[in-house]
Amino acid sequence: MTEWGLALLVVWPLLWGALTMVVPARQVTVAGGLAALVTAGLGVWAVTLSPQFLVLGNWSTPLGLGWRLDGMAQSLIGVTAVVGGLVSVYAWLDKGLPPTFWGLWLGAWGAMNALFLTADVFHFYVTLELLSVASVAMVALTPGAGATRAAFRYLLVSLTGSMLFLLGVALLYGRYGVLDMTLLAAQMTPDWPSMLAFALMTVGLLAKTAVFPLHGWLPQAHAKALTAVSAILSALVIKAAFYGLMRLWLEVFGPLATVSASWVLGLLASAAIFWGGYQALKTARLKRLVAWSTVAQVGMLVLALALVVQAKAISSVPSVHLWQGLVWLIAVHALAKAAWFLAAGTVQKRADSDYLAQIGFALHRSPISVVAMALAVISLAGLPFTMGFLGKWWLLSLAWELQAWAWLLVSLLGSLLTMAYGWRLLNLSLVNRGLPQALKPVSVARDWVALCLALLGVMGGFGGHWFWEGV
Amino acid sequence: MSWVMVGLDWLGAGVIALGVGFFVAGTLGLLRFDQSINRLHALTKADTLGLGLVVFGLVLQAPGLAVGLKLIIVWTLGLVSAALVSHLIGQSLCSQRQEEP
Amino acid sequence: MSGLIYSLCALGLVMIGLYGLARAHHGLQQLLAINVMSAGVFMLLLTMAARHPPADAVPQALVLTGIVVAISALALGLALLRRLAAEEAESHD
Amino acid sequence: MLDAILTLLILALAWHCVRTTDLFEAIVVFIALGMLVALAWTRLQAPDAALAEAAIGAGLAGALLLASLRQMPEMSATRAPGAKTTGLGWFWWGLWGALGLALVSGVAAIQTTSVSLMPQVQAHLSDSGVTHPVTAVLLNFRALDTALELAVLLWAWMAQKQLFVPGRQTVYPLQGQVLKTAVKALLPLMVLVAVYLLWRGSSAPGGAFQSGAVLASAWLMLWLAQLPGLSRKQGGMRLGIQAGWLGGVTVFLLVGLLGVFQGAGFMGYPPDQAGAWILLIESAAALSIGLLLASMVLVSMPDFQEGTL
Repeated sequence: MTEWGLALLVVWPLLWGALTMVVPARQVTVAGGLAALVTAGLGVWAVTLSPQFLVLGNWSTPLGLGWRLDGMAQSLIGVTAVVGGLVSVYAWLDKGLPPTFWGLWLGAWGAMNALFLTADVFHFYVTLELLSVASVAMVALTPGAGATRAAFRYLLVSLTGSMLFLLGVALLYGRYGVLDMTLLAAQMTPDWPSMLAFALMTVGLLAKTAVFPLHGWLPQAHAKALTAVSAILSALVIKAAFYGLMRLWLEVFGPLATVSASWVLGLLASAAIFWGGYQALKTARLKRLVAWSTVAQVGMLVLALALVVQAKAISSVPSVHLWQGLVWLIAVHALAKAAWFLAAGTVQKRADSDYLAQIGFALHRSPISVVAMALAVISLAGLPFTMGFLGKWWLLSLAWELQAWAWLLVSLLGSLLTMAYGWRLLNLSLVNRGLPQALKPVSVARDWVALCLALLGVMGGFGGHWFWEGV
Repeated sequence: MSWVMVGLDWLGAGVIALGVGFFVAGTLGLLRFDQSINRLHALTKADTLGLGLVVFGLVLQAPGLAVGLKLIIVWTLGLVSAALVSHLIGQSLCSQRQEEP
Repeated sequence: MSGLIYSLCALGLVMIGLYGLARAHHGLQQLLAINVMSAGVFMLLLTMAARHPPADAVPQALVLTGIVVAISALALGLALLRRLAAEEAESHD
Repeated sequence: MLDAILTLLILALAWHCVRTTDLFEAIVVFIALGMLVALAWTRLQAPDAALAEAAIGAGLAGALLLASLRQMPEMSATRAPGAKTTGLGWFWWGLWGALGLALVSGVAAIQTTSVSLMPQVQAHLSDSGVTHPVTAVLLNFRALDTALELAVLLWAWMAQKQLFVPGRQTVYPLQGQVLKTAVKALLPLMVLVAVYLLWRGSSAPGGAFQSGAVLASAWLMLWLAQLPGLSRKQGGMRLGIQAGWLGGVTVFLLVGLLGVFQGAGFMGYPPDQAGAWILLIESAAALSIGLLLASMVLVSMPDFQEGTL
């Protein structure tokens, strides 16, 4: 039963995604949408299973491909299911989406589920490539040369990252003769080839996660994409690469991830937080602002990873809730960013403009979306009674325990920056209403989807007790 | 190994060397000529002969009939594809020429 | 000994690819550079396979997979470039 | 000696390929590079990879690149004269050199390490349904790798269909019967070779990839000679082509699910049926790979119109 479910988690979206190529264009939305909802259901179901390890085809691990359903993988599958399901609803309501979207999105979803499950470094590369191909194609769904250029740049960065990752895989295979993550972790010794592989694979994934200074492709690609696509890319696809970083730093290369190595991550993260925040404060366009915010928030995730690595390396610190905290932050960002992008896209559609100077009136007329954006911002900034607050609290207390004052300061400043650029947007809706203008008709249901995501991001805070105490 | 075999081996080696010489000449032509038509000429003539000689030399050294026959099939296919490709290139050159003046 | 030569060759291809990627000015050059790099990475995997006879089948299978992935990505990149060229031609008209 | 010459040639060609500012020249050099790399791989006892690289990495990639080049604007590949140099040149060169040195020392350190999965592969080869180890790894031990890689190919094609812009250029039609006659004569032979490669894959170098590449070139020749082979105007042909695109992934994944049903695990086969299932999957995969690769090259042709596929 379990094996059926896990297999379907990957096979179902891929098969339906492939079939959308032959389904007549009028029925693609129905077929794709239903398939997406079933995938979401499967993902939520996977969270309830007990953790397990299974090897495909009944082989044993060094030879066969291992699938591992542990807490980390389950959480990511669950987050993807919830956010992906709601974004699919939004996409269903969006009549302007080209039918190809559904095939590409289902393919990306299947690839992500396989990526979260796999315990094999080469298979991770294959799933990452499938995900990149589908994501790049989704960016290119937007008509116009700008989006095509952004998609091409995304492809180049993505391919280079994959090649560096694969180079690391080759070194690992040459050194240890296995590709399974758990076996690699068991044998890992801090020698030169391993360190080199560690560095190469990290850089490859940093580029795909868009961590400063390898973030240049993200604002273009995420801002130019269609709204549902922006939400998928920012909320989920980035997290898949970050999940790879987590696996590498916390598991595969455990003995190599020292305190000094974590400093490198911390510095990059700080630069990302400030640079992303600064650009979000400066930009004149709506979706660009949200996209730059992703750069900053990815910085926050990497900072958290750096702290966790430190905590693991210094064994004297009581290291409870380490990966749980990271997963919690991922969930916070996925929910809030999807809500923010969907709400922003709805407003942009109503105003028929992406410039902040021209959307005041549309914001005024979209109260639900404004509430969604406001909730997303306060959750991202970590204000009390939200899911983000618990995440921020965990992060700050971890930094406090480690006496990492610099990182503590950076994460506090990051929250301030988040509120500052969030305020830019909310201020527009409260004060500067702009002149009345003709608005495009957009279904209110789309505002509600964004609000649902944002509310989940806030209400998740009340589930905190169960999460933090239960695991 | 009988002296016939040794003789055939040496003969084969000589023929292969001759074939390689033709290949070198053809390549030189490819590099030195300036017009596509001329280059094509050098390639098709010299390389076809070169390939034939190399294959012939290998057939002389072949350990059995099956290998020899396979080599001859390779040569035939090589001939056909070379003729076809050079014909196509020639045609496209011709149509370019008609276009230009 | 020959193994070492080919490892060096593989690394050389990777480095040349990286260099080409950095100095390329045209999308096509960038794609070519990435493909040179990927040929190097694949060759490295194959040298790892050929260290001891019989040649290890696992890296060889990985390379076959990698080749198909690489051509898919190349084809996608070229399609994007063609689309870009058409869109730019349209906006100039 | 031969290895050293080959290595130097490969590196020189690669260098020229990324250095030259003439895009056409770069592509031609890239194709030659692919051929030499394939040669080097046969020296590394990897005939499967070498075959695939020669057919796909050099042949079909070359066709794609050359066909696409004709639709690019005449953009200069050189640095614009006014472009400023950042002054960080030495920094990047230093970084590049350091990375190169690091890689060389890292690889030299594991040059003689004797770790390998080959003993494992050989121990389980008899249960895999085939006798060629590479095919056993691809289609049995690491089957999901291969299935997802077919998915990458399919999704890349999905994207290209979406991105398709009809060709604007007219290309002079080929005159005369030479091509048609030759294609008619060669086609059965190519199909035979494809089938042979597929069949051979279970016991010797060969298999779905190489077979698919041959099929792709057969389809392309059909199209070039304007023989009725890929025309979508007939309904049956259209369905067949669509089924061919999807066939590789769907058959593979469905057989994988069947494995759960039979108790052999997801993406597994009962040992006594493995050979038959693998042959089925490989046939579907070869058709899929052939059709997808051929379609990718076709849409990149400068005179390609949507209706003709």
